[in-house]
Amino acid sequence: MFLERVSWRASKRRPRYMSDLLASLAFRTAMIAFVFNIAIALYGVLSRPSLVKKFLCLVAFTDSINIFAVFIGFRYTPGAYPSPPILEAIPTSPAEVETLINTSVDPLPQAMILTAIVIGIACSIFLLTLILMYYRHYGTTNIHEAEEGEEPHAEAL
Amino acid sequence: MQIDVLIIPYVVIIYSSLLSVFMTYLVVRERDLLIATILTLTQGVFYSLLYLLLMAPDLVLTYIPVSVGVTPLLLFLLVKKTERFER
Amino acid sequence: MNRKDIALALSLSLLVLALSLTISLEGLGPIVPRELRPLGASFVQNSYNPWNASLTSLSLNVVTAIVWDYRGLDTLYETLVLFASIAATLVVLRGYSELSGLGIKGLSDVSKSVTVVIAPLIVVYGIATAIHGHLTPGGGFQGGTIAVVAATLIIAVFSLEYLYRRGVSTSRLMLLRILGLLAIILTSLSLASIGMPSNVNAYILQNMAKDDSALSMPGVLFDTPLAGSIFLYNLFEFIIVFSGLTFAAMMLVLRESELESIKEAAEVYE
Amino acid sequence: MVVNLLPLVLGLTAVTVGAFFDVVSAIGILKLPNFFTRVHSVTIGAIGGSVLPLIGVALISIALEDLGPQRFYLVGTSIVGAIFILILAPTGAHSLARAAYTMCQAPRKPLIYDALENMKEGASCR
Repeated sequence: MFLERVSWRASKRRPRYMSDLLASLAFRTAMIAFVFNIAIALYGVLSRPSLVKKFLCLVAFTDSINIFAVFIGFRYTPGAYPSPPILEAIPTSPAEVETLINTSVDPLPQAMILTAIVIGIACSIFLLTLILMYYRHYGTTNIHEAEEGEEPHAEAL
Repeated sequence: MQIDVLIIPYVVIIYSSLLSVFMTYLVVRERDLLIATILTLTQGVFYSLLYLLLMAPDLVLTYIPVSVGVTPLLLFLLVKKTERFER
Repeated sequence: MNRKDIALALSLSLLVLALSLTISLEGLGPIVPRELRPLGASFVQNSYNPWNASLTSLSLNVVTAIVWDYRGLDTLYETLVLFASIAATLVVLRGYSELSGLGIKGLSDVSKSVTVVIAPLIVVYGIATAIHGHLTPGGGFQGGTIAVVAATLIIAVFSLEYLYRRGVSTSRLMLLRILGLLAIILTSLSLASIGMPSNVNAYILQNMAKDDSALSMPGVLFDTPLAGSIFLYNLFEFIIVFSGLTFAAMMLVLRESELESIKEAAEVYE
Repeated sequence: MVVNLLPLVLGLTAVTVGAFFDVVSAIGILKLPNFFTRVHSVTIGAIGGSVLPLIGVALISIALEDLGPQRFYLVGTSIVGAIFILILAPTGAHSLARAAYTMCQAPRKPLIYDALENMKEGASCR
């Protein structure tokens, strides 16, 4: 029943190929899955006491948002699968560039997410060293224990 | 209705997105931080499969070394230097 | 489960509900459209288009063209963020620059001999990905991270001591990073600095010739598109990423007990 | 459609034999008693179950002449991937087993002959 409704909304008539129907189902499943990924990872960041676990969930959160942004740039071409935004051979006429426009996906979100991944790994390395210094200072990575705890180690590195 | 070759990428998109949700749930739930790091790595594998199917080969080439190589390695070192189990 | 957890769960479920509603009603426009958006279409059209010489960058890979030509300033600052984060790592860990006598044996002979075969292949693949970035999928950052995997493999299978004996020390990697960043900045300024004395219009971060400025980077080498400054930027970005991430891995791989002993030795020396 | 029959049959045979190895490896992971024997079974799955099918894919793509010169890229990629897996999978299994042995993380109960017993790294366990 769900399948019927989705396909009817997509094309107003019964689709001829199985792939048309599966495409709309796949796009909706993937979107809902990414939203749930974002929510679960955010729950981990907010609720878990261990700093390393917070870091792991932050990595998952960043990756989910990145893949969601790339997914917005994806494209549905009926009857064929879209191609990456890369010319396969050196074009000899302007018409060959026009054929790429008909089949390729949107390159702009990919370029921006490439930048985001680089900045993400840069921030990850800095956060890792901060967690390491926190452990050397307090002797634990659990934030609740560090709040209750006694004096920090005097001879911390 | 005809079944054609094009259903394969869409089936893989559904499969790997659902499994990535399961992996995120396991990462949040796992108490052993070493195993949680390995689960994050598995989630990275599913995400790189999704990047490949979303037609972003540049991002696949970036994401595989970052999420399967560099970040888990640094996290292993961090877990080894701090504590392994979360309380 | 206390009151805080319940409030957190409720707010997150509300977030999921709001995002799902926005998506299912398609309030953001169609999420997976059938047509290319106009901005993306113009990038695809102009990336390799010698018939429209004032907007092209002569790169077959559209993503690389956007990253290093159309949004080049963005990527320059991204490189600066990576540089700054590694520098901050050095500051926070209070750099132990040169180390000696780290008695790590490494893994078994089988792993060592296989690593000798595999690691150069990984580095070669990384360099090929970097310098082919304008023709095939790839680019400077991709190649750099692939090569970093080889460096971490050598650290794990041999030891840090082996890497030091081969001449890869943290201070040299630091120097390499600074030289790479300097080369990127010089490349971005080069056409403007050529144009200024000869009184020709040229812009900072310019790649190909524009309508009002005749200067351009080398575009074609023996029938192969070179994409001008994109090739150079990819090469220097490879150097920066490789040296920076290897530096971070080398800083984090030191053992805590050895750091303690080094610190004690430094106190005695003082 | 132009098809060379001999490489096609050989390639399909290789893929089928690879699937058989995969099934054997999966049964081994479920049924074998020990960590070290399970590592052995995983390595059987990696070598027989991915190197043989990759060589089979190379042979099949030689056979399909309709693909044009594009098929030689496929052949090269498959064979290079097969060689990499052939080198790396046994090394990974070796490192895993050796680490589990020296760190005393796996029980050594059904062990008949222990070659590492007299070495320094293996002696400290228990």
